[in-house]
Amino acid sequence: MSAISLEQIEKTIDITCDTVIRNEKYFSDLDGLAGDGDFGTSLATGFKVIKKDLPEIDKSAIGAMLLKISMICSKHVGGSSGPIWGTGFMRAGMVSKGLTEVTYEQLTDMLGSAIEGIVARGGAQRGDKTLLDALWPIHDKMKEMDGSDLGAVLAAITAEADKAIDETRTLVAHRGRASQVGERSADTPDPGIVGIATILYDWCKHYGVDYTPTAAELNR
Amino acid sequence: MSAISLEQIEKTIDITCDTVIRNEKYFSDLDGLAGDGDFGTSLATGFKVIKKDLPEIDKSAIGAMLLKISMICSKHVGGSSGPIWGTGFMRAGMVSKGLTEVTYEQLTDMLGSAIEGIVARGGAQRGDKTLLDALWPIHDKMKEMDGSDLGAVLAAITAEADKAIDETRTLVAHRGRASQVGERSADTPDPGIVGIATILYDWCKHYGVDYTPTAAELNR
Amino acid sequence: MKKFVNNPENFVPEFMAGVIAANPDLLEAMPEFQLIKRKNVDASKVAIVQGSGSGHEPAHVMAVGPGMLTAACQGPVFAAPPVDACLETIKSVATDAGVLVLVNNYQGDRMAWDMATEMAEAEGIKVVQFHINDDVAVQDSLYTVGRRGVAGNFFVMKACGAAAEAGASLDEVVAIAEKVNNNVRTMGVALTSCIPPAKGDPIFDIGDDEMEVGVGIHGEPGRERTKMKSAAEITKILYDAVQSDLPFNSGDKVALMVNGLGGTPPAELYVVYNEAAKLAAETGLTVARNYVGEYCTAIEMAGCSLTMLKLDDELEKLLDAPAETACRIF
Amino acid sequence: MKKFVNNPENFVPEFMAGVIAANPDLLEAMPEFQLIKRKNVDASKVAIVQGSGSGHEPAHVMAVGPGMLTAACQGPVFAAPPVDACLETIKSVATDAGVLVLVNNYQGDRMAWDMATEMAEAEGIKVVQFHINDDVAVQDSLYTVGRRGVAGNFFVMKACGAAAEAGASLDEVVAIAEKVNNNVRTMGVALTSCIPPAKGDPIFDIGDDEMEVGVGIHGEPGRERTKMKSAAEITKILYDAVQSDLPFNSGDKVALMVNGLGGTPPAELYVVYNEAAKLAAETGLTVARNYVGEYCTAIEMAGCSLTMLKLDDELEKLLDAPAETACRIF
Ligand SMILES: Nc1ncnc2c1ncn2[C@@H]1O[C@H](COP(=O)(O)OP(=O)(O)O)[C@@H](O)[C@H]1O
Ligand SMILES: Nc1ncnc2c1ncn2[C@@H]1O[C@H](COP(=O)(O)OP(=O)(O)O)[C@@H](O)[C@H]1O
Ligand SMILES: [Mg+2]
Ligand SMILES: [Mg+2]
Ligand SMILES: [Mg+2]
Ligand SMILES: [Mg+2]
Repeated sequence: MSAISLEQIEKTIDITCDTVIRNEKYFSDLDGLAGDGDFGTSLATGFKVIKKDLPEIDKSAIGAMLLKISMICSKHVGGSSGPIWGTGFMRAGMVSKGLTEVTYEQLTDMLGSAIEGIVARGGAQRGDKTLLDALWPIHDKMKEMDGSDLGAVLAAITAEADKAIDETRTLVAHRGRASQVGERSADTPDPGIVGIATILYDWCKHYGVDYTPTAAELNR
Repeated sequence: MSAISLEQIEKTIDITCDTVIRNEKYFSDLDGLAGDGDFGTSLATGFKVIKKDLPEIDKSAIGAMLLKISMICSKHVGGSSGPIWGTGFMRAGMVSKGLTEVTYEQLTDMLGSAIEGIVARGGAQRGDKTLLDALWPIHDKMKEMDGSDLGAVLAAITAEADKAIDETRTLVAHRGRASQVGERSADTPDPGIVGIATILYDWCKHYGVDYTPTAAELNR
Repeated sequence: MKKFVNNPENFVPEFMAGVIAANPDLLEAMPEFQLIKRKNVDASKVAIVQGSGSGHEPAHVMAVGPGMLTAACQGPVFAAPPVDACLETIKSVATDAGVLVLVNNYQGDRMAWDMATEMAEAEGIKVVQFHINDDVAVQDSLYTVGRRGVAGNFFVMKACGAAAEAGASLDEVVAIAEKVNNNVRTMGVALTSCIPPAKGDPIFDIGDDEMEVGVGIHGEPGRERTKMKSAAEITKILYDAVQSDLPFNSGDKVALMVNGLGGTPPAELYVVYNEAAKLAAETGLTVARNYVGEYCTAIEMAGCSLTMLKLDDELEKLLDAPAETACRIF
Repeated sequence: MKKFVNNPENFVPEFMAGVIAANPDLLEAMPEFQLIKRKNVDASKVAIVQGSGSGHEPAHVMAVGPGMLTAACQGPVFAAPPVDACLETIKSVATDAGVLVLVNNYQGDRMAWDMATEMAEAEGIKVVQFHINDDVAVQDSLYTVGRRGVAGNFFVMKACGAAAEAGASLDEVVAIAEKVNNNVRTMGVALTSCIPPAKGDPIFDIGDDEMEVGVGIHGEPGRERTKMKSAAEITKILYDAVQSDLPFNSGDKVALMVNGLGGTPPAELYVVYNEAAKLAAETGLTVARNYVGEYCTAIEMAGCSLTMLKLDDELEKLLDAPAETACRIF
């Protein structure tokens, strides 16, 4: 089982930037169904800066790079997404402080720590219909697997995010702006979960991992 | 040729009240086409009070009665109609001061004086598309006739008012609120002229004078 | 029609009752004449009155108070008040120093105030009528009653109110009114129509991508109906019309007002102000005082007007003087 | 979408530039953080800051000035500002006496200010965060972040601003915030939706004869969607919800506010005030201070909210104190 290098992570972040930027309007439209329609714009604003700055920023270590990305989120991302994604990157960066490559276990811990940070920041619980409802099962699945086949891991966690879209669709949102529309948020997908799933599905495509999505939001 | 008594004038004013009150909405709708839609309401507000007060008010002379009616207009009629109708009744009242009956010539002078007052008050000229464009030809017609047959006079002046509706229809209003819409007032009838014509046509009906109107506004 | 209204017939008396309820120490009412006046009128000072159709709030009754109007009456929405209301307004505050009647230039208002002024004079009251006509949208013409009075009215009321409060004579206050009116110009634009409560539907139709440039405060059309444009372009149209009319020239000191017509929120008015301030700077004007908010509305019409007043030291001082009305923030 | 807007992306920076252009002596900007602060901050006094989504003008940057906020930052329309903007807002006015952060209770705002507050503390700044949650529309629940902060925010800012100006300590100012927040209640109603400039179409659909009772200032639904009612009936719904919640009882002295949500004109707000004042009298309340106008809007939404604050002598004096902000009449 090979380590994951800073370059791989950088490349994957760069792909993520493209995904977020390309889906700006779609993500905002999704947020408009029950939230306030700013999710796509908020996130894209930040990832445009990340995309632009990525070649230049401190890459002495994975942690340094992720902390810098966290700071970009703090500076450029409004709405709930700023603190959530900023906290996530910060916590992942703290786990990978000083490292230029990480093991699969460390990668899993980075996600675990990001999740912990987001929970501490926003107080979301299971079923509150937030992106954590995708991240939790992803983390569980990563812990379950041994990481010997990263492609298999990617396919498996993409499937978890994909499932989360439909499993939370009928729930009422309890966090963020969408929580303020009460029942109206039922029967709309959570844009944060769709965002995570879309990013992972794009990773699959990029890395040549076969995956056939089930949720309508990934089959467009 | 018989004189016209205070009672006849009182009765005719009472009929006029009914006409104005019944047409409140219609007159306002007409005013809404190019003006501000208040003509019917403004006038009806005043004539409701006139109708109510008429049995009680000072009827020592025609002039006294008309001055009282003028005062009701001043108190209860807003918009341009307050000053216009108030001035008209006041000037007619001044000509008939102290009289309990008037000759046809005096009646004609009462209208002439009312017209003069309205012109002095509002500065309207021929073709400005105001109710004066009905009152002027009515006054001319009254001077032309000798008044021996009041029914014939009524039919003749109703015809003048009727004609005035169509003759001014395509003009652009130059007075009152309708003047502020410029070209938009062309191709709408002037509500003041329609008001005068409607009142006279109702007099015809009430006094059994045969008259077949031509303007669409009288044929509803 | 979606409005906070009970019986539309009572809309005007009810909002006036609200103004009185909110200002019991400052104002009193004579409801039978739809009239609001200052408490404790000082007989030694010139009284300033106004009255016109409703729907332009804060004009007119919400502008009554120390340093502004002494009294005002309201007609029905968009219709001049009855003559008696005008007369009573003059009489209710007639002072030894005299009464100045400020009339926005509309036919109905002029006729009502002409009659009221004549009657008041007949009763021995010293009274002068003055016509405000700051709207540049429609050029004056032989056939109309002339330019309309719109948001520039605020500056006339404010300057005259301050002068009267300072003890100026009737002639002096009239001279101030003349000076302000000669130096103030306004043009407005509407994005939507408004709905007079008694009418229940819009005054005019306007497309989803259209605006009415030069609109009047009763929805009267102005210069042209055009396609919707950007804030910068719209502001330039208003600014150029206003600036070129007086004209306002490089080196002039001005007061600059962006007035909301009722349905446009504060942020948009500041977007327009931002553009207007840039244009004023380009012309070389010095904006010594500015005003952004609702001063003369057309019920809930979305839109705004831009007003400029050329200032000299006297006017600047008068605008600077304190005043107190129903419109306040704190 | 018919609005005074250039590029929707620049809507917020442009209206803020307008606020600065209109208040060059009072305010200064740090545009890179969408931040406006008072000039000449007094280091010996507690600084009070706020920052939230745009679209609620005059909240927040238009409430900066002596006696109110010391600084404020704006997020995009209806979205919390980025964490850095919040942090910079604290840092830009951090005084020896400390900084009070007033946060309207929304998840996004809370998270951003939590992070900013932690970072500021890490830099050695004395800072306290306080949550305003006056909206009675949606009952508190285990599953939400709690009641929303709406127009009651004005009273917290005003009272805290006056206390800070008078030299109160951070603890004392926080105590004032608590007292106001504990005694203030609000409920709103929307007649129409609003259109965020970047979105370009309405936030929600609402029928021509419907209203949303208990609406939030971002168009969030509240208690129920009902048929349109008369001004008296609507006011009673708002009043009863507010009055019964605290509750406000006979003999209480209150401040009463009718706040326009952006698209409702002044006259209608006074019609509502008139009804509210009658209801307050029926309950036996004494309205010691009143407020009618726009204090916390939802862009150009037609609608209003009713706020009541129970007063004691201390609060009444603080509300009475002078203040100066971008929002003014004269
Ligand atoms: N407290 C929270 N914890 C975790 N994720 C959250 C929380 N609140 C919202 N989210 C996620 O953020 C997304 C919305 O982001 P965004 O639109 O930027 O924020 P806002 O809800 O403030 O408008 C939601 O779809 C949800 O997945
Ligand atoms: N200056 C004037 N002289 C004579 N009649 C006029 C004048 N101005 C308006 N009118 C008449 O009054 C009618 C409108 O009355 P009304 O609606 O009460 O006034 P306003 O135009 O002020 O709304 C017009 O149809 C016209 O016939
Ligand atoms: Mg959102
Ligand atoms: Mg009319
Ligand atoms: Mg009228
Ligand atoms: Mg948001």
